[in-house]
Amino acid sequence: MASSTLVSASASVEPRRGLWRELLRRPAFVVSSAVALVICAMAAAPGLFAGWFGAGDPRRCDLVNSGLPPAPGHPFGFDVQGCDLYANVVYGARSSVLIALLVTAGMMVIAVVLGGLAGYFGGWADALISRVMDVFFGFPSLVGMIVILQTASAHNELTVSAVLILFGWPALARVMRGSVLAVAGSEYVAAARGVGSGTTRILLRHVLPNSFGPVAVLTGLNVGGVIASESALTFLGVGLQTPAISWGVQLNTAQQYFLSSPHLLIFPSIFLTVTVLSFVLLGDALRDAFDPRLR
Amino acid sequence: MTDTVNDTEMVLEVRDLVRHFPIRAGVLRRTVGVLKAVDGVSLDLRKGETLGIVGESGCGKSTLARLLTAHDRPTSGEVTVLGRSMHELRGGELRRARRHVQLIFQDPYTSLDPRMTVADTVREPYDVNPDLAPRGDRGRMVRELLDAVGLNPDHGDRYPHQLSGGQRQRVGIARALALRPEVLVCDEPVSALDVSVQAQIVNLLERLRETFSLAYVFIAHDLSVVRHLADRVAVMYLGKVVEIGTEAEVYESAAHPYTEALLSAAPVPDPALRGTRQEIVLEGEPPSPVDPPAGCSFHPRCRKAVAGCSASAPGLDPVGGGGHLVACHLADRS
Amino acid sequence: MGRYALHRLLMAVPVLLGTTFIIYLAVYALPGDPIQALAGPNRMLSPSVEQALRERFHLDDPLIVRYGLYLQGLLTGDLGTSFSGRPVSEVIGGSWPVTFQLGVTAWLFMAVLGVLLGTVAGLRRGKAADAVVLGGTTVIMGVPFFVVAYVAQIVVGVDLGWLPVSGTEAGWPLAYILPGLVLALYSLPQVARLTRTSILDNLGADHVDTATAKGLTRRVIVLRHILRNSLIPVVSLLGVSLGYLLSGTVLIEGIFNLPGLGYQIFTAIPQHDGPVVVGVGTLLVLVFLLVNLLVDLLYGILDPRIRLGLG
Amino acid sequence: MSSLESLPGYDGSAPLLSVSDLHVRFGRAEVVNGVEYAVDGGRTLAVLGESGSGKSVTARAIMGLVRPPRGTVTAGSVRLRGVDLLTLPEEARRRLRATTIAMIFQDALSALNPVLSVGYQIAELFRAHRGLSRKEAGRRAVEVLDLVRIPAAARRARDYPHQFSGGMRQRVGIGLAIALNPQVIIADEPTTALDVTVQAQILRLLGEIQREHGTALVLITHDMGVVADVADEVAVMYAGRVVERGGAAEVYAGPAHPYTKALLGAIPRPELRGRRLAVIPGAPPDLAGPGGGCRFLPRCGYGVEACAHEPPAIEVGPGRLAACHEWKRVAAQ
Amino acid sequence: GGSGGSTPQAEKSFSVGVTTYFLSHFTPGKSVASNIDYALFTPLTSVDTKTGKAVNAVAESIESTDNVTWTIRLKPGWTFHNGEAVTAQSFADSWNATAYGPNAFTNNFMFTAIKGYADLNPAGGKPSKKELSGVEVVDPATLKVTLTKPLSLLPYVLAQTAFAPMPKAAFTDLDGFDRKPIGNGPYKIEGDGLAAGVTKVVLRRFDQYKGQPGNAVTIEAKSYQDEAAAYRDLQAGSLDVALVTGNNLTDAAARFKDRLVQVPYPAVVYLGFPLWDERFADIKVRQAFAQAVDRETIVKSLLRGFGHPATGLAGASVPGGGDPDCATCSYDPAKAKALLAEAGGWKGPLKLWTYQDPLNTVILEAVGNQLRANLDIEAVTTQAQPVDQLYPNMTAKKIDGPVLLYMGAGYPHLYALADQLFTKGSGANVTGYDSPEFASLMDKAASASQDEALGLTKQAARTALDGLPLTPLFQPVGGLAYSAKVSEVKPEFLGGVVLAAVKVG
Ligand SMILES: Nc1ncnc2c1ncn2[C@@H]1O[C@H](COP(=O)(O)OP(=O)(O)OP(=O)(O)O)[C@@H](O)[C@H]1O
Ligand SMILES: Nc1ncnc2c1ncn2[C@@H]1O[C@H](COP(=O)(O)OP(=O)(O)OP(=O)(O)O)[C@@H](O)[C@H]1O
Ligand SMILES: [Mg+2]
Ligand SMILES: [Mg+2]
Ligand code: NI
Repeated sequence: MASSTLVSASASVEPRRGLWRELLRRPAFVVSSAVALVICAMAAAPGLFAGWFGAGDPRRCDLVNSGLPPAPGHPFGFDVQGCDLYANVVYGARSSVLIALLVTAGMMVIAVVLGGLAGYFGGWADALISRVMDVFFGFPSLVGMIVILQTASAHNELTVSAVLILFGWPALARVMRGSVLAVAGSEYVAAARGVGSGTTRILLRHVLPNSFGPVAVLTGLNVGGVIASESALTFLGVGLQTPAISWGVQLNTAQQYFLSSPHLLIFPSIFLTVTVLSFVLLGDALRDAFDPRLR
Repeated sequence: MTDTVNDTEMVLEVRDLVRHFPIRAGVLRRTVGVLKAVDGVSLDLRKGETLGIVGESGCGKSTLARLLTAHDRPTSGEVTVLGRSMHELRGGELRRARRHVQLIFQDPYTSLDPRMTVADTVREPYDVNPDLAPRGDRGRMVRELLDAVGLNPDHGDRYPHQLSGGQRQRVGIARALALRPEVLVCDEPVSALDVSVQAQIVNLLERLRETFSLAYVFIAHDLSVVRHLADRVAVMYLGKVVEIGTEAEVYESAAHPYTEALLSAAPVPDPALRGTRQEIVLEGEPPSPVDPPAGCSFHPRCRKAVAGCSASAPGLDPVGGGGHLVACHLADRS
Repeated sequence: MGRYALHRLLMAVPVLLGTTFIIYLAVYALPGDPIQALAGPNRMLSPSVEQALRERFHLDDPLIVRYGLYLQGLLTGDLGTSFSGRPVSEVIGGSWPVTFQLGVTAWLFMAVLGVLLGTVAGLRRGKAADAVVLGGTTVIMGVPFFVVAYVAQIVVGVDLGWLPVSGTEAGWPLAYILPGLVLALYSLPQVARLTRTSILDNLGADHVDTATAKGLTRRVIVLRHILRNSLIPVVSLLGVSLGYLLSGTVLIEGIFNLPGLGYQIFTAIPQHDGPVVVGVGTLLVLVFLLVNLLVDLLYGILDPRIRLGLG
Repeated sequence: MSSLESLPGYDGSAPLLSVSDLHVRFGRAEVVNGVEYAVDGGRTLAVLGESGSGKSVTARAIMGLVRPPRGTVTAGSVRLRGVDLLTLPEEARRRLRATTIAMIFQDALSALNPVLSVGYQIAELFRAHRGLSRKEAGRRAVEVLDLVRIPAAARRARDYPHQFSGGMRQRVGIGLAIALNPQVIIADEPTTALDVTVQAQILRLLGEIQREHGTALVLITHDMGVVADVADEVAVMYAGRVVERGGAAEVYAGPAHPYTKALLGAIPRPELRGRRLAVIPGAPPDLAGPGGGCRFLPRCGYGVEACAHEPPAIEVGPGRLAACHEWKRVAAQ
Repeated sequence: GGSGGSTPQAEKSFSVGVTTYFLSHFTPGKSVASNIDYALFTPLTSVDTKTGKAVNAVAESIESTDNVTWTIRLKPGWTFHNGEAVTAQSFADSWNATAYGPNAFTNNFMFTAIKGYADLNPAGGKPSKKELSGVEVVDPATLKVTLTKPLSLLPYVLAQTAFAPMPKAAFTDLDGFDRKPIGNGPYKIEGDGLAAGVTKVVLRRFDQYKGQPGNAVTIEAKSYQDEAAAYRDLQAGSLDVALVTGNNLTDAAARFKDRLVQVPYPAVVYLGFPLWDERFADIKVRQAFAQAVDRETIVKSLLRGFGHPATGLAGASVPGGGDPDCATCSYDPAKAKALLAEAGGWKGPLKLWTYQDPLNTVILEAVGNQLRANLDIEAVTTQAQPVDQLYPNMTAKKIDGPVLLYMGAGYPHLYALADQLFTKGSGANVTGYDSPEFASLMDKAASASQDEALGLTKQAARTALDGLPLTPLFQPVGGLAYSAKVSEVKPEFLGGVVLAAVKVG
């Protein structure tokens, strides 16, 4: 009955391209993934990058240089401990990126599972999950994080990630639930059921791929927030602590020395911003590439 | 299990099928009313036969289609497919029984998974019913199916958005055919398509009927399409069948005032006949299925209605000889 | 609608009770010694005082007993006594006006700025303004907001001297502009982006074409037919964002020296001051639930398709 | 009646609406490729053609709804009594919308703003074009709803679109179009979403309005039955062009373009029962592909060498045009 | 700048920033000896900011022959802000209230030296008595105090606000008094005092004050969550006096120039060794650690000069401090390395501890870096714990590495620091140091005359430092910065500005 004005009746159809070729065709993807790759490489093997300007060891410090601005051989200057800031920022990628990835992955898994269950099965599962989400939404998450991290015996990447996941998943799960709800009611899911597909198959083959887009984009956007939160936790005294090297710790220390040594704030911030931007763009590009309609 | 079915056997029997949707409201989500989407429908369908179902929007056609294909459970009544009562089945049994009745959806745009290629979509029935086709044969069988519905093998690699509406509808049909069903329930399969494509699909359905000796339940509100395909036609109004009979009985000697109005309102594609038609324009809006009028539910809009029409609901009784049944007090039951 | 509201309020009761218990449990589970926390780093307590304090606050009783006593007090309207000796009701009474004003200010900023930026970006899709909004919001998301807070204090407050740096003395709105703005930045990117997407969706909607075909002026079309419809999803985000916002007060009130609920709870945690943490925490959850109830009711008004209580 | 007379190019004797050589482009696709049609007061022109042939885009281009980035009108003219709408300043054009030329959209539910009451949406017209007060406009809106036979109009004016049935929504849509008594109404598939009994109601209503006000009606549809029922003239579109034009009766009786012929053959008729319907083989052309030549050629049974050149509109009878080199052969069979 | 906005132009007034901690309780028994407390209360004695000596305030005379039994005579004519006379009973009432265990006044521990304390604070059960037997009101102007053992420094002890008097009115509503006290100091509280949600307290000059009267008529004490916040308000001009700490000192030095008063704190930042840990059992190891830290550079580079590298337990501002008492406080990396090698080298990781505090963590990291570099210990980690975890952990001997801590002197005497840090059983003796030699020297000092006591205390401190349970790192220095509106900004002993002395205009 309803007929769309967007009927595509095009006769010639471009051949089905490989996902990879498809991705490489997008400048946004190429640039953002290249940057993300460099950052991940930096996180994986900081030693390769840290030595570019001569001072490669982030822990070779001379207190005499404490907080000094950029100097030859030290393009970013020195941190408060008199260590080479460039090497520290490079090494800082490790914890920050690790946390960002862990949290992103963890949040996504929980959100996809719980949001998916709530959206697909509805009923009491939905009621229960939704109430739990309510509590997490309403409860000041920073307070919760502080309490939990104070209880935790160690403050390392794992505990910090775990806490960020614990308080971060509801936002994603809510989005997931919404899009699963839409997909679950769609006719192609009914059709799949009609040919005898079981619940598992429907969830994995139809519901998940079709409801994942909004979550992917949101996740990309979240990466920045995660690194920022890591730093906020440090600021509140429950995150990673010196001598752990992370951008969050660096920003927190820098903030106290902002008046006398602004470069301490500026350089990690630049790295952070570039990382965030690249992940946001990557999320968008991946969503588009995985959607055959947008190819 | 289908081996024993012979040509005249019933493939589908529907008895007093009722589907009420509860309307909930208030703090306790109490049921404050029911929406009688399907309200006591009985039908049967023989092998190779096509039953057309017509009726205006909202009269319960899609709900009926969903009940027939076990996409929904009836409030009461039963649907029997090849002698087995569908709503008593559960789990794996239900899934296997479902094979025999397949649904073709109205909207070819929303009934295909946008992220699956045509071949994957058509192949899915085999993947979930591995006993139907050995793994190695599936590719071939998919190609055959695509061929049967008039798609090139290279269409198999396409995604739905790369297909025209008619092509998509063919994919939907191929998917439904994959399980070799006895009955195809077509819920307005051509309403979203334009005439030239509609003709292609109608022809395809006809051809498939011949090759696979399928039985169709063909739902539409385009009377001419139904007439073209159907052996028998049921007219629905507000959740009930008000008239049922062979194509000729219904179209040539309609006995229900609603059927008459419906037939007269259908435009005839011939300017020469303009003005010659006795058009009965129904006044007023279709009543709500939540609160249907008392007695004959059509009486408020019926130009023939008499006092008795609002008092009692007419039964679906024969007019003339044979299987021509009408639910109207005023029908000539000679 | 009234019945619906009542229903939602009733449902909030178990959520709130659950919240009090969870917080109570969490505070109970905090490692470290509350008495030591009370004494501070350089101060000593005599054993007798320690003992007296433990008795007074039932610190040696098992969790269930303490929670039971707390609930018992709650029934008689007693929120308990903070470790500092002040009744929790007084602590809350003194701090909520601050948080309320801060929250309202931040919420206004978030809503107005977010919607404004999102609208501009949406209407100028693909143009420079769009890129600036998208890029800017991304950067904001990545920069920890205590950093923004300090920079804002130093630049706007100290160097430019436009606004008070901290404290509540200047009163509303002056004292709350800077912290409110910084707090708003937390959720602003989401609001702006959602608005933008929503505007884009509506720009292409058929009813906008109808409005154009009706010969309405661009201004009327944008305001009445695009913006109004686009705001519907944004409104529910604004409700949810309140949660983040209240959470953010924990940081912002500390930095801007605002003696609000967030600050109270923040200082109460290291003190193991259970009654304060539970009282304030539960209050924040309650506020969140209430505001979201309001938002949902508003949603029903904005979008007539959603009829609450029937759906 | 309004300001049309005062606009440049006004010519009282020119057809009420005439479209000539209209070209519209969406990205690489030349979606409308030289459409020509005209209609005069009191007449009904039915625009026929399969899905995607450019019927709606043409209509939207006439209303000025095709604008970058969502497509561009690259050439042609749309004249109302000689006034070219496409070269008119936007403000002047806006004033003509709804007052002189109005449109009814296909999908009434999505064409109405879901969050505003229908009364408000109609009243807006009076406020924007007649400068009436909110209250007075509201009163007039109720009158309009009454006119399109909405029962209990005063009460229903406060309702929202989703609270109406499909037929009533479409009537509201018609109300929007006729509220200011325009001289031309373009109805884009106003009944496709409705079932036959409601369709009959709507068409009857449109007919009445047209008779009363002498309005020119452009009725876009692909329902051959509807065309046969109401149209004075028809224009058959294929792939962005009008391939055949003429009086409805003549075209139906003797189609001169193979596409029209095929279309008429595809209609299920009682006498065709049990037989295969005539189908048009193949798929519609890719509008983004290279042009040149007759676009129907790949699906046409009458193809000759000449078809490699785009056929001009050939006068095939009084007031009848067909864009086919082989029209004689087509008409003869 | 200036904050006089709310008070009439004519009135001399200024505003001062304090941390919220200063505005938590005003009852003497719970007070924290802040400058606000000193503005509200005047105890029997006070410490002369120039000489560091205890001088009489409300007391006319404080005398003792044996340093055990003391006779204190009061000056006549002193009254509380409500007009009630300050008598011996006012002191006795206040002291009894604080010493009474069930009241749970935090300053209770300061009264252990007074006879009868044990009766008011039994190990279990309810106390049998409510009054200290060692405090006798002889007549309204005479108080007799008996101690459990000799303490010649009692006048210093009595200078703390914990020993300030309380009027009769206080005892009808102790809670109300805690928020809006009726003191006997140069300033009285105006308005509601510490009402809920207040962020400032207004002090008004008490015109019947018998001591040195304050200069400003009103003082606004604004509370801040930390000194940095107060400093920003000072920069912005909405505050007249604020304490400046940490990294802001550098900025303050440049910005306020001569309007920044440097304040040496009577405190020491030290690295304590876990004597229970066998890796630190060898004194050579501790000596190696002590000499591997470059105190000069830490102070000069990290602290930007705001501190004094430690040469002994206390700095020059504390009576008895400032001498090079600490043999191992000099930086000598070569010797350190040699000492460690002698002791058998270091095996495994090294963990350094401190409590959560931004400055502490930075300093600890610097110390860690130096230990790593100078002692070739590869795996050096640091951990900052909240106070309420760190101290119990230390008591439970669960800390497995040196701890960076801060210790302030309760009253202006080296004795206070030495006593707190090294006496067995003291709450602040976290290293587990226990030396009979030290104890006997301290006992001698306590019973000797004030002049002799100084020398004996020094000797005791040197003994303790030779044993090296901890090594002092530096004496912190803070700053008082002030607007051009005020002058005569002077620090009192604990570092806060002497409010009464500040001159407006
Ligand atoms: N899941 C449901 N819950 C509540 N009501 C429903 C549901 N599905 C259908 N209905 C209602 O049942 C009635 C019959 O709907 P149905 O879709 O079967 O009509 P239809 O004849 O297929 O109409 P159309 O021609 O418009 O497709 C309608 O009033 C519809 O609103
Ligand atoms: N906004 C758009 N962007 C891109 N292409 C468009 C757009 N709108 C229409 N088209 C294309 O223009 C062509 C003509 O579309 P149009 O809507 O005019 O067809 P139609 O004849 O009205 O079809 P229908 O009968 O389905 O309404 C189609 O190929 C369609 O895909
Ligand atoms: Mg239907
Ligand atoms: Mg169209
Ligand atoms: Ni409910």
